Amino acid sequence: MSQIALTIALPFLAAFLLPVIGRVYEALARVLGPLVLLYCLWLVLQLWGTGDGHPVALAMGGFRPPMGITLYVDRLALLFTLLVSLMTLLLWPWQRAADSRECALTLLLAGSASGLALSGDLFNIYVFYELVSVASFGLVAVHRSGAAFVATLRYLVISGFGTVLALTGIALVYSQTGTLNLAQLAQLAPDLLAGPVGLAGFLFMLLGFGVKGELFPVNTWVPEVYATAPARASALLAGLVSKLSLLVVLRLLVLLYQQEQALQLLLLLGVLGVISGELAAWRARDLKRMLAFSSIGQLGAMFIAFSIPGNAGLLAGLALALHHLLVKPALFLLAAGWPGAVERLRGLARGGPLAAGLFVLLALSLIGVPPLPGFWAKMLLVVGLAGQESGYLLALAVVLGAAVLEASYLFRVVAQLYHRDEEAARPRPYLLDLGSAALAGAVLLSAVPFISPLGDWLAGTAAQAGDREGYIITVFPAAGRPLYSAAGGGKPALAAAGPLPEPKP
Amino acid sequence: MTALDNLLLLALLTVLLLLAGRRLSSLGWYLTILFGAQFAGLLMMGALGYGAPPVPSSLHIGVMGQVMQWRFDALSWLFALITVGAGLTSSWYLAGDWGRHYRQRGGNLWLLQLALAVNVFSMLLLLASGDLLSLFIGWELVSWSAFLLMALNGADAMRAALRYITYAMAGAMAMMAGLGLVLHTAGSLQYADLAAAVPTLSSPQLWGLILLFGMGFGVKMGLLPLHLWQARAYSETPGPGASFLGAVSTRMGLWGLILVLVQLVGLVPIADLAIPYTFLDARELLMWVAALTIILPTYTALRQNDARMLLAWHGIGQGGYMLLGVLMGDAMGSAGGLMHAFNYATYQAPLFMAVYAVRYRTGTSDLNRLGGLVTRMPLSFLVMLVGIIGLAGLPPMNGFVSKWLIYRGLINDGQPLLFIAAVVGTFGTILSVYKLIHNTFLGQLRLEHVEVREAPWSMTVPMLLLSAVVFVTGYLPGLVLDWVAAAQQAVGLPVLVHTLGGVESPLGSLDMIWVSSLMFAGFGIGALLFYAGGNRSKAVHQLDNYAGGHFLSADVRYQYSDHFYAGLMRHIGPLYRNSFQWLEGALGTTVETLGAAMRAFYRQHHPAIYLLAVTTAGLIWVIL
Amino acid sequence: MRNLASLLFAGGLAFLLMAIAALLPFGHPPVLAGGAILEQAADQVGAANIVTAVVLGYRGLDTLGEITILFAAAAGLGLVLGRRRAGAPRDPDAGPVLRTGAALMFPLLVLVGFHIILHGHLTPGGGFQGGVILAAAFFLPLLARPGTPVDHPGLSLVEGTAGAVFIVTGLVALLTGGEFLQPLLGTGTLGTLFSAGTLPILYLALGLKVGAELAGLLARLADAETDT
Amino acid sequence: MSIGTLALELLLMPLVAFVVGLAMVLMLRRIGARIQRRVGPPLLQPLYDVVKLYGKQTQISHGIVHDIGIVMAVGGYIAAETLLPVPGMDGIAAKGGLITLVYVLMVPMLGLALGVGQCANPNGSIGISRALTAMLAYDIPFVIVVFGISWHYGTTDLTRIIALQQAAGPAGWGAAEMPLLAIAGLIALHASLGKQPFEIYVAPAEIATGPMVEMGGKYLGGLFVMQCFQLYTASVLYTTLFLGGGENWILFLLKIFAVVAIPMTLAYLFPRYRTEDLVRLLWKWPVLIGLVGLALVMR
Amino acid sequence: MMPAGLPFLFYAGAIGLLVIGISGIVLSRNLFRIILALALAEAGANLLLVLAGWHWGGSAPILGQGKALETMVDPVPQALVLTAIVIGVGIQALALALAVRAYRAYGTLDMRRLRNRMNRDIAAAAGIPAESSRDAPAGGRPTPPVPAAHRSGGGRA
Repeated sequence: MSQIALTIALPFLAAFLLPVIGRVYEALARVLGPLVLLYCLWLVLQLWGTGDGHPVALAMGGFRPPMGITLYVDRLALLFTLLVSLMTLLLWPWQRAADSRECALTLLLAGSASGLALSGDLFNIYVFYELVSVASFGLVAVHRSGAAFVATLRYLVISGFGTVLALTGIALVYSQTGTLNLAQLAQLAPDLLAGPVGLAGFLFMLLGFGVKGELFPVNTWVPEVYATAPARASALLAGLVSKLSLLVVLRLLVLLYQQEQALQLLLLLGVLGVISGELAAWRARDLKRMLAFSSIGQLGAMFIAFSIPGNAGLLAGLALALHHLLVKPALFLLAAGWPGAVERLRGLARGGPLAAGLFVLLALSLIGVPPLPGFWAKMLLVVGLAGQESGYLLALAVVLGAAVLEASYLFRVVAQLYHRDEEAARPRPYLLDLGSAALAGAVLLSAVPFISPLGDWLAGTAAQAGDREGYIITVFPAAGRPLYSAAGGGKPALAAAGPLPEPKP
Repeated sequence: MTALDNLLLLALLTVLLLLAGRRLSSLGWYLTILFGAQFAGLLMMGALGYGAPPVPSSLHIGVMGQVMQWRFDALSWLFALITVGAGLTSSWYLAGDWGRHYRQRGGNLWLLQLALAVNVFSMLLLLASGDLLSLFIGWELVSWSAFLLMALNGADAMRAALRYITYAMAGAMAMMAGLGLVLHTAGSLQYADLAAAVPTLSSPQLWGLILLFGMGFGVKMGLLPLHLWQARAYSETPGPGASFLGAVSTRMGLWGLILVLVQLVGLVPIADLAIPYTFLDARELLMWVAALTIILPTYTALRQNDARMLLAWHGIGQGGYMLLGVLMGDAMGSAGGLMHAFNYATYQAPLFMAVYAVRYRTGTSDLNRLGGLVTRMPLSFLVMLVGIIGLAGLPPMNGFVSKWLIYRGLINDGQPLLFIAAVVGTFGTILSVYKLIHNTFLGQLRLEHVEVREAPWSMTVPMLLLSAVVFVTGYLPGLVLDWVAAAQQAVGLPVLVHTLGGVESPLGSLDMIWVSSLMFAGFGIGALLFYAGGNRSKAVHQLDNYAGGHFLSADVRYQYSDHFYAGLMRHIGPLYRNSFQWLEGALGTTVETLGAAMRAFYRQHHPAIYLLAVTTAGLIWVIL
Repeated sequence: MRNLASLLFAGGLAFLLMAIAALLPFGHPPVLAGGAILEQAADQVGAANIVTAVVLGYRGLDTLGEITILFAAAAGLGLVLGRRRAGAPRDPDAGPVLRTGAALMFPLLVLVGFHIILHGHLTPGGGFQGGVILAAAFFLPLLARPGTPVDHPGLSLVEGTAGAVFIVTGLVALLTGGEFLQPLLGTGTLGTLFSAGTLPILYLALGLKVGAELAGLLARLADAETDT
Repeated sequence: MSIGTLALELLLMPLVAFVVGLAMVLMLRRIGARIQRRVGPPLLQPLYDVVKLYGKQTQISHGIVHDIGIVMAVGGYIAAETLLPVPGMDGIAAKGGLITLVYVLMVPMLGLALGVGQCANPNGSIGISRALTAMLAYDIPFVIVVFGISWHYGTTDLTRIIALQQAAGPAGWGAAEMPLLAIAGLIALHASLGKQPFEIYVAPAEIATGPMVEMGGKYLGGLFVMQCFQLYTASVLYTTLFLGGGENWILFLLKIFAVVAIPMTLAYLFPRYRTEDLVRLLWKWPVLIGLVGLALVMR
Repeated sequence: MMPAGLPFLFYAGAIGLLVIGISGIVLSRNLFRIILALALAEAGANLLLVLAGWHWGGSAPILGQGKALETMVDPVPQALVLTAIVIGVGIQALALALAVRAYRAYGTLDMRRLRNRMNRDIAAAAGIPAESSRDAPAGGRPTPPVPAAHRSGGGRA
């Protein structure tokens, strides 16, 4: 199981060596990235097969948990590592494979995303998160147009702001607890992090780590970046990276902040995200920004889901996230070959029937039309929300209203695509993007008959991810016993957090 | 394999055949035959008579901790009969010349046929649903396949369909919230569990249930504030599609309302929900909604100048009768409501077909551009005549019987205002259907229509067939009332005691056999009187008119069609305020404005200030 | 108006942060992980400078991430700035004082840089600090003679290999049955140069990489500055 | 009841209606003449008129629908008469009832509309549009009355309504128990006859714009017969609903003639209403009175 | 023994830096200043992180100099800050590069102008007619004559 670290290390190694190899064997450099990702994919699949489904904690560098960095491998983390390899492979920038820097950045994104999925250490999460940021800055600016630079800059400033906030939050948490290990933090949280300090830390970390997750209000970069970035980069960001940000928030919530105020905060921001995103999307006049705004709305729904206490919310959020992860990239890829403005999509279905059909399929699933998977995800959310108190009911109304708006604007696009009265526009040829999108569509369709087992499996995953005790016991296997910090030489850590030796002036 | 499995498989097979057989030359006839087979299958299932247990499907799917299952009871069967019948006649209608013509004008006939088959399949699936989850899935399938049918016909149709889909989504989402509510309160989505949980519901929960499901199904039905999409969407659907949708699609909403409000929740708990500060309870509120749904769309129809729009608006209005009848909850009223659903389908479909036959021959359905076609298209005229008599609810057609039951129910129930509303709706219907038939078939034949011929047999036969059904079930309403009674029994309503000719009751009986027979006897005597004197008249040209003080000459054709009810309109014209249009527009504008505001938020040249504000506000909240 | 609101918010933020800070156990830090590390670092890692032990040992993965970020920044910078146009004008060389000074300082800076890198596990300092000095050493001539072409391929070779060495060292540990990034070669004698196992090697790789990376960044930015 | 007697009744009832209707037409003409200080027509004039009209040669132009319209107009009334119980003869009244009767009475209207519509004369169509508008106007107060009656007697069966009234004696007549509804019903029924002052749609004085514009010969004869039936039907219906029906033929005839004659005498005094005025009038007073009456009934 | 206000002062320094940086980000319109303000705010956050491990009378965590383990400060925040600083450097370098390119593309560092130009470019790329702005002539009216002094995109860069 410790080989899972390879999914971080190997892409990094490949990225480092890519410029060097590129000078010697150009052909090798072109395929190195995909090969490495393929290997990672194979590795994860193999680990999946050999693992018994129980979570495993890995001590990086061989140092025991509270001191060293822990990687926590449960089903969810493994799933995300798998998805990282898979998605980066699918969204590999083939057209621009000649540019070793872009390939290197994509590899770095893959490695750091895996790290983000696996990490069990607060600061380590921060580091990988920043790495994802920096790699994505480069990737979204590759078109080298003025608009792309400005959009990336706006993204960078927001992201930098978020970095500062996250760092402040981590500083607060560390000042309060003296540890960064999530499991240990989980043990200490009920005592130390329930107060204003802890909550302030949560607020800062949420805003900081929410930037990639398109959390309101740290999402103002989204529309311009997706409008100017290459489709594959947009797809990666909207599809994959945003979900990793969600994963971080999920871990924080489950392990550190299972309290009402934190959940309410998340609920509020999620609702605002849904409202603002969907309304803005309704007004959007070009397809890419429409997709970007709708992505904000959908991620808002996931934050709402996570704000539901208990495993029902986790399950709903995960289902929504996985569905979005499949659908949104495909939509961005489809949009890549089309002209931007919605009015100019007129009659495209005749030139590219497959693309138009795929768009309809994906849109239907996104809206939540049964029996497509999107429906079941939305259903889980509705079921989760309906069982809650008044604020959640409001959120339910918002989510459902948003679906109406979604249907309205997505099908405005469909109406343009199938417009028959004038001469048809033709899409650019873009077989590769279309193929990837078609693959997503096929996966979506083939998931329909297996919804029931998929749902059960996902419920198990969510239950595992939501199992705080399990996390602690996995990292500190002294089953059920209070944690012994090495510092105290057998003294309980909880006590160590109490009165300390009188400081000497 | 139960009978239901066979039926659903057959419907699925129809869809698959269409998918596969795009290149088949006479696909339309195959489709018709397959619909015929479905119809036959349905009739064989007809053992679902009074008191028979539901026919289950052997298909069960467990998902998300819920078991989805399918079954047919007598109510489903009745609606399925309407569905498949409408599908059968519609596909027959398009199988021959109409389809060829449609394809020549650039329409995608295959897609239309596919859409029909998909619609029928999804409706059967919906009607067969055995729990709320399969109900919702079926419902969404029906909604979206209807969208497919509506969106086929070019840009206007697409615009109307988009409007539809926005409404339909709103309804579906309301229903989804309803599902959440049910799952939360009853713990399961099974019908039985919901029915069992109803007595334990608090009154806000019950209100929520009624309003959410009412809105969900009401959208499809075109219940009042949610009706705006319907007329335009239906009238833009290609011919047979329009007759199919007009006949049955809207009725799925009625079926859903019957299922949830009557069968599962029950009318008694609904009637116990008083609205504070009024005399009304929830049931009466719904009844008033139904009554308004009768009146306003009917009188909107009166103003339409396109035959398709006129019929489509009537479709909305007639739905109000059905709901009104069912909500009465007594034997007569509910039987009337259920029977009206059947009757309505039998005359609305041929009416649309007749209009499309006229369109097929003349190229227009604008009521100001037609006239005098009775001499050219007598069969279509006959069909329309039978249809409008049915639609107006006059004897001897079947529409009268169901309306009579509804009126009777309202009198028994002691609802004078609702009764008046219902009758006022009928008068509006009479006025507007006369305008329809007058402007289309009566009056002066336009110069450009002199060469028009009767529609081809492939179109007239299904029309005539349906007209015959209208007449026969009007003459022998007991045939339909048998099915209706079984459906009443299936949903737990009091069962109407009926005879072959109608109803026998001390409250007032109706025997259509006698009434119709005597009417025809009367006509016979009238004809005898009329023709007995021998024919001492000579035929002159139609335009050889008596002119009075006005100048009327044969070379200037002059058909009185526009602003047909000028005197009435001078009186009620100011009442047409388009309030609902305004409401819809206002809602749209609000969303636009909010959307613009949100765009502005995302277009900030420097968004960090919001971040700062949120951070500070969040900290305040955290500390306090 | 906007500025006023911003200032008000900022003031509020400062006040609230102070309020939060007042709740922190200042001066009595709950050293949970840190305490454990202080006690066991000498045995487990063998580096006298415990911060180095943390940077390269306990939190090696962070450090890997960190140099990768620098690498990513450099790659992103390269992508953004693009290649320099051939024949773009360059600034003229600086005066003789600066040129001579740069030539004098260069070996000194390199020496100091390597010293700081190699003694990172013993005394304050380390790969980052030394790497920055190395970068300064290479940047100085560039300031003096802007016309000198920068050897970007060479820099990227150093970058790549140094990064690869760091990872491969970690992978060797993984392949020999340990965990990723586990220190090898024993701890040695505390306080001597050849102690703390692979730590000095890692620090050397780190220093070279940081140096090359920063030098490359600066050179590229300097290039961009003149290329108008 | 044997089939034979029933068949006889069904034959006799329209016949009686026709004869009485003719007499009513005569009476109306006489009243009109008296008010206008004329002598008025002789006794058999209406019959002469019918025979004359049927015997005339006419131009026939407008196809079979034109004919069918007249047939439907006359035939509908013939059928309606069998639904109206008269002393000694119930016909099929028990199988139809009040609501059915009201709707059967719309069939002649529809037939007339079809026949006139087909004649391709726009003036005729204008007349029909006015006639249908008028129908909408007078039928709204009338259905209020219908509801009140049905609610009060708990049935729509006319024979039972008559039986209930006769059992209670004159004090139990509908007019005594529901005076407001009786007034409203009288106005509505009167308006339905298309006589002064509601004759705008018939427009007898300026025949150029009205349903009759293309009617001559036996078409007009048919309409004349229809008018006889119409007068008879309205008066009998009103008598049945409010005046206890006919205890015997003498009283019955007295009542129905009174129902036509008294309001007609008053109505001759009023000028003619335009269509929209007619609508306004009928939607205001009779509806108001009817609703108040209804409220009293349902109290 | 500890002056009561002293920790307050420490924190005031860190938080002050942080808030000054954030205010700078919010208030400036010039891109370069925003990037500098970002660096400042990061410094504040780093200082806050370092303060987390500090205690009275602490010494540097370097063994072999005869200091007791108990007096040594927590080494972890120091390592963290080292990492955070390097991360900040990387981000700033990238930001500067982007700013250079943006300036070269649009000739300004003013955030508002940059935003406007970017939106116009995005709209043009998508094929949407430029959305109405204060700068564009309304409707089809001819543009009023603009004095030469104002025409050349003037104002501050």
